[in-house]
Amino acid sequence: MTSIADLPAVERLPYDIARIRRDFPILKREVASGAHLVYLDNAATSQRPVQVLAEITRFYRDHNANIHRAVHTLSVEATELYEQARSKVARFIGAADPREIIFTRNTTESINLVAHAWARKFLKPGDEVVVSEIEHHSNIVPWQMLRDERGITLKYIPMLPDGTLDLDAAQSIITERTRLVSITAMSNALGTIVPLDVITARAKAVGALVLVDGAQSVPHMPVDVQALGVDFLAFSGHKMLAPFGIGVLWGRLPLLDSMDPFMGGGDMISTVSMERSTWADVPAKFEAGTPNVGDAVALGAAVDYLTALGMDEVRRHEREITDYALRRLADVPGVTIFGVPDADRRGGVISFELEGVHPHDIGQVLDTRGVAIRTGHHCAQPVMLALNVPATARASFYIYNTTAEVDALASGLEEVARFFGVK
Amino acid sequence: MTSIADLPAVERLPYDIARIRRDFPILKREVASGAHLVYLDNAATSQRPVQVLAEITRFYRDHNANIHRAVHTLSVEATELYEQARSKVARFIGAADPREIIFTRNTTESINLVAHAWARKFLKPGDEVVVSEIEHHSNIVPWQMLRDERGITLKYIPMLPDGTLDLDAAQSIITERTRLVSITAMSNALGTIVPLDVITARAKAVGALVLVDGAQSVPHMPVDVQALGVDFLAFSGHKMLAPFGIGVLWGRLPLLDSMDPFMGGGDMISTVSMERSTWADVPAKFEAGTPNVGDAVALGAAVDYLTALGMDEVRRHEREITDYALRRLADVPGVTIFGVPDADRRGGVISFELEGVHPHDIGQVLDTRGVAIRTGHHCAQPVMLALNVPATARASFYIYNTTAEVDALASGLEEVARFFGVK
Amino acid sequence: MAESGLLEDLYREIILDHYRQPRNRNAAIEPTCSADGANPLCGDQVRVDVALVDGVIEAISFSGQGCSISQASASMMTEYAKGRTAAEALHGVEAFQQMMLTGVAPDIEGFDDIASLVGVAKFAARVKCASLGWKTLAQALAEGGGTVTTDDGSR
Amino acid sequence: MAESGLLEDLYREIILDHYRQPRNRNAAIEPTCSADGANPLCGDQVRVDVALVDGVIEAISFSGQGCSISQASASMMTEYAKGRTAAEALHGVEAFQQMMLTGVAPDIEGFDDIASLVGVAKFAARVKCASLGWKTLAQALAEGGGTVTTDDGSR
Ligand SMILES: Cc1ncc(COP(=O)(O)O)c(C=O)c1O
Ligand SMILES: Cc1ncc(COP(=O)(O)O)c(C=O)c1O
Repeated sequence: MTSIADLPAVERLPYDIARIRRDFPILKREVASGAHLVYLDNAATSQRPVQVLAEITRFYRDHNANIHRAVHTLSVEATELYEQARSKVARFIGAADPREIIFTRNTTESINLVAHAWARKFLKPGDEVVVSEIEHHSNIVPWQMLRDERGITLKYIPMLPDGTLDLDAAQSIITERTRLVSITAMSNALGTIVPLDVITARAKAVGALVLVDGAQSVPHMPVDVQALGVDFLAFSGHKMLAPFGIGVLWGRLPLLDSMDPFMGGGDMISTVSMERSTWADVPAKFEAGTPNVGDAVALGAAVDYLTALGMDEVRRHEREITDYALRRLADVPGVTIFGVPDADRRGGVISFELEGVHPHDIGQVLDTRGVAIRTGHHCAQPVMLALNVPATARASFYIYNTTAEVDALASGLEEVARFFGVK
Repeated sequence: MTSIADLPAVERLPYDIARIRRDFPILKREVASGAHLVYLDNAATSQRPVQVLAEITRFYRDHNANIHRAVHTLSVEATELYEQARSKVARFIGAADPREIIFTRNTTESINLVAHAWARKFLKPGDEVVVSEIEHHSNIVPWQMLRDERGITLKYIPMLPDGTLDLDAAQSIITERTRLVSITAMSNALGTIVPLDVITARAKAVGALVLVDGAQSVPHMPVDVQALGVDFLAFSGHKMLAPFGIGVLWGRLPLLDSMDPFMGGGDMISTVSMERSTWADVPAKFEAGTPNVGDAVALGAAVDYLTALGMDEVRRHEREITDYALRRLADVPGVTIFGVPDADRRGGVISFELEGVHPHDIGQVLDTRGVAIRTGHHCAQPVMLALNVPATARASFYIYNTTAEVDALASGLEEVARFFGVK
Repeated sequence: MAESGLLEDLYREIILDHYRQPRNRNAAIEPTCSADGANPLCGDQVRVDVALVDGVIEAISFSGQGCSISQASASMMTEYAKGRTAAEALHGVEAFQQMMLTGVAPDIEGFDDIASLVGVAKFAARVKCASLGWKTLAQALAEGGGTVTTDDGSR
Repeated sequence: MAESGLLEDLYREIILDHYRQPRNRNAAIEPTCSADGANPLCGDQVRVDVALVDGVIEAISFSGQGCSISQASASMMTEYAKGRTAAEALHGVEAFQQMMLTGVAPDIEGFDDIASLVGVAKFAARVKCASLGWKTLAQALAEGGGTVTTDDGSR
């Protein structure tokens, strides 16, 4: 295992948006109408830079082999690359030890892993798990399934009308019976940044663990698990320049050690006999079967790319774009923006409606102008229910987006209004 | 969803080994010693042809987006490519309906999915699951975990000294209490091809379901699920020219419909409220969270590649290589080959020992000659126990291997014997 | 503008007309059978009420919310169905689905407005929207009514 | 041959000599402490028995099976440990691990044969084999003995 200290340092690059955009050839694409792509669906998935794509090809063309301590050259190289990627991810989120990084498919699997390997082992009927009303379905459904199977109680911190959490209510909802608070760092539907410090302080005061759904925070802002003082962090590679199919669960080492495995199979065992098996140490214990070596290595490259930009700069850039977009969209007649109107308290995600036009139609018309946004419930139906809308339109930004693209969105919305005869 | 009938036909190509090898640039690699790579670790993972690598890059560079019915162009394209890959896989294994194809990470996850979503729902204490002594750990450990959690009984069809299954014993081990027979189509440790027809006939006679671990059969021989008459089939993309990180569970549609979900999260739901959720239809019900779209699309390309060669030709080629290797290695003094000495009854996998030399040392010396084999227990410790060896050396073949490479292995083994002073 | 052609292909004027002024929407009728339809990922919802007398659709009403395509298509569906026998109406449902599949407007009586939806066939994601009202009608006419969804789980 | 250099770097003659004629293997001693070590993925197994008298390793024996590197290294370990104090022996374990990490042979007394294992450091997969006997010795000397494994779960 490559130690974090042995990793090569990543050289910091200036935040040059023109250079960044050149790394993403898909941004030069045209859609059917001939319009240029304006990709504003980054909360769903990011685009991938050539550096990451080159890493995938390089891995398969030069080093591809299964890992697991084989003796031949390719396998030794593949193993080294895989473990180096683990260390890069550990460094990226400030983990103390690379063994705290479990490679999964995505955020969803990371959360399900905790629901199975930790919660099903340690929780008893009557124990409480607390989530919030603004969670992604991935941080609701696994706990509902656990509730229905094991009789735990599932509670929600409510959302206020402005899309933030009711922190006063949180104080009384998190009780001595709470064993886990599983909470998003940033809402993918509204962009709300959750004050993790407040939630974590209360959780720690009652002795509960904290799982952070970092699907929208790790790609977009500096995250340091030790500074956060939480216990688990889940996130997805595909939202942070890496390929689909690779995600991460970070957990504190003693905690991971105390857990049972999730899936059984090759590589997660120490010994197997027909009668019984014993488990490997973490992280292998949680990585049953052949892992996604290629995409893990590519995640390492993605993390290097972001590190070179600097996550503080990534956040600064997105805050600027968001601030601009909040003001620009508010000027479009008929547009209502959901959530806090303050770029300091939200990430680069803007959900909105246009009076008299269904989100699906907004998205369709924008698409003919090359502007890619998402419409629907964004896997956050409780938020839609609370806002009393069937769906919203959502624009979301990343490192390569520009204010010119925000303008394209805004003028597109003006065209939508005209087209549908909105007065 | 692309229907199977709408897929473009794949043109059959002649089996031209020189052309095939050109598609795998890694085969031209050298190892540290300067020797050319002779890749004989295909049972662990295959190499990937340029066609598959190009498909990955093309997907990310031209069509990358998250799927799930979004309205913008990229997402529509990505969704189509993903569903087309599902249909290609369905056609490849003779499935009746693309909805019967669930994308997973690998064989291991596919089997765990059945152990959770089917077995934990339908099996009661005292019900029996039958596996065999020659299974990969991936088809043992999930059932041991189920046994320890739910009190089912786990039984093994024993292995005979020649590495085949004791089919007489199977008749009495599979009983009226047997609910599932989970069996490999081909042993990755010994190459034994299991007579699935015999096992399936007995299972059906007692009303048990049959799960086939096809990790070593689907890549290497024609497989038709309807002709087999089984209920589930699990396999991994990475052993059949596709990237890591994508696997398949095939199941009969009514059976999949009857099952509970495995993991909870986005995209596997129909509706979510804070109180309760309802599930999407298959296959979405079993694909929680953002799927590995890129690698699924690449699996489609891999399946096209194999289809163009023809799986009958793939099997013919491997049978020839295996037949040659069985005879060639038997001539090397000190070599003992495990398993049936008959290429008609085994796949392209040869486990052996060299008297007086530990497998690890065999692998090491061969590696300096560029010959990549695997040494160890091959995730089949019960087989090692039955053979009474701590480990074996294993050479395994695929579409690009040649008899010249078998010669390189054989002369490498002669060098090993000389080096360690084996008389 | 380059994109206008494409857009107007999808959103023909007659469609926007049905969207802005839906026919038979929330009509006061005395239904003999009904069904609900939903397109969960889009949020489209449609309810269809039918007054079936001696096998003839004497009156029909739809209600619900959703995108222009789903609402306009439901509106057109009610105009088509009204006054026809159940068998004729089901034949229309069939013809509509066929049009979505093939992208070719059928040359049948009563499909003049409806044929304007042919452009939807080019937009995979919208076919479900357009089909919702029609599928719900078929469900209402089928024994027992009930709920349909155009979400076939295939993403 | 091109590859010979590399191979002989790993398998120095002295290593093969210890492999073929292991020292202190299955020696008949009366142990005061013992430990078992295993390298599960390789199948290597080593047992170390130590007769510790007044802090000095009076006698030592190893048994087990495994690859040439693991067995030769265990053999050399016993030669090194015999006659030394427990503290000195643990110092040797430390020095050995350091050699595996850095790929540099330490210039300390008693390491002449052992230094031949320095080439192993270049072969990540073999470091665990070479370390097994040494880790097992340390475990035997630690209070209680027990079982060690060189499989740290990191693949
Ligand atoms: C027969 C068999 N079953 C299961 C597996 C597990 O496959 P994976 O590691 O891709 O999950 C393998 C791969 O080694 C295998 O050979
Ligand atoms: C906040 C949040 N949590 C969880 C997820 C689920 O991520 P994935 O689909 O990669 O598992 C997402 C992605 O949409 C998200 O935005």
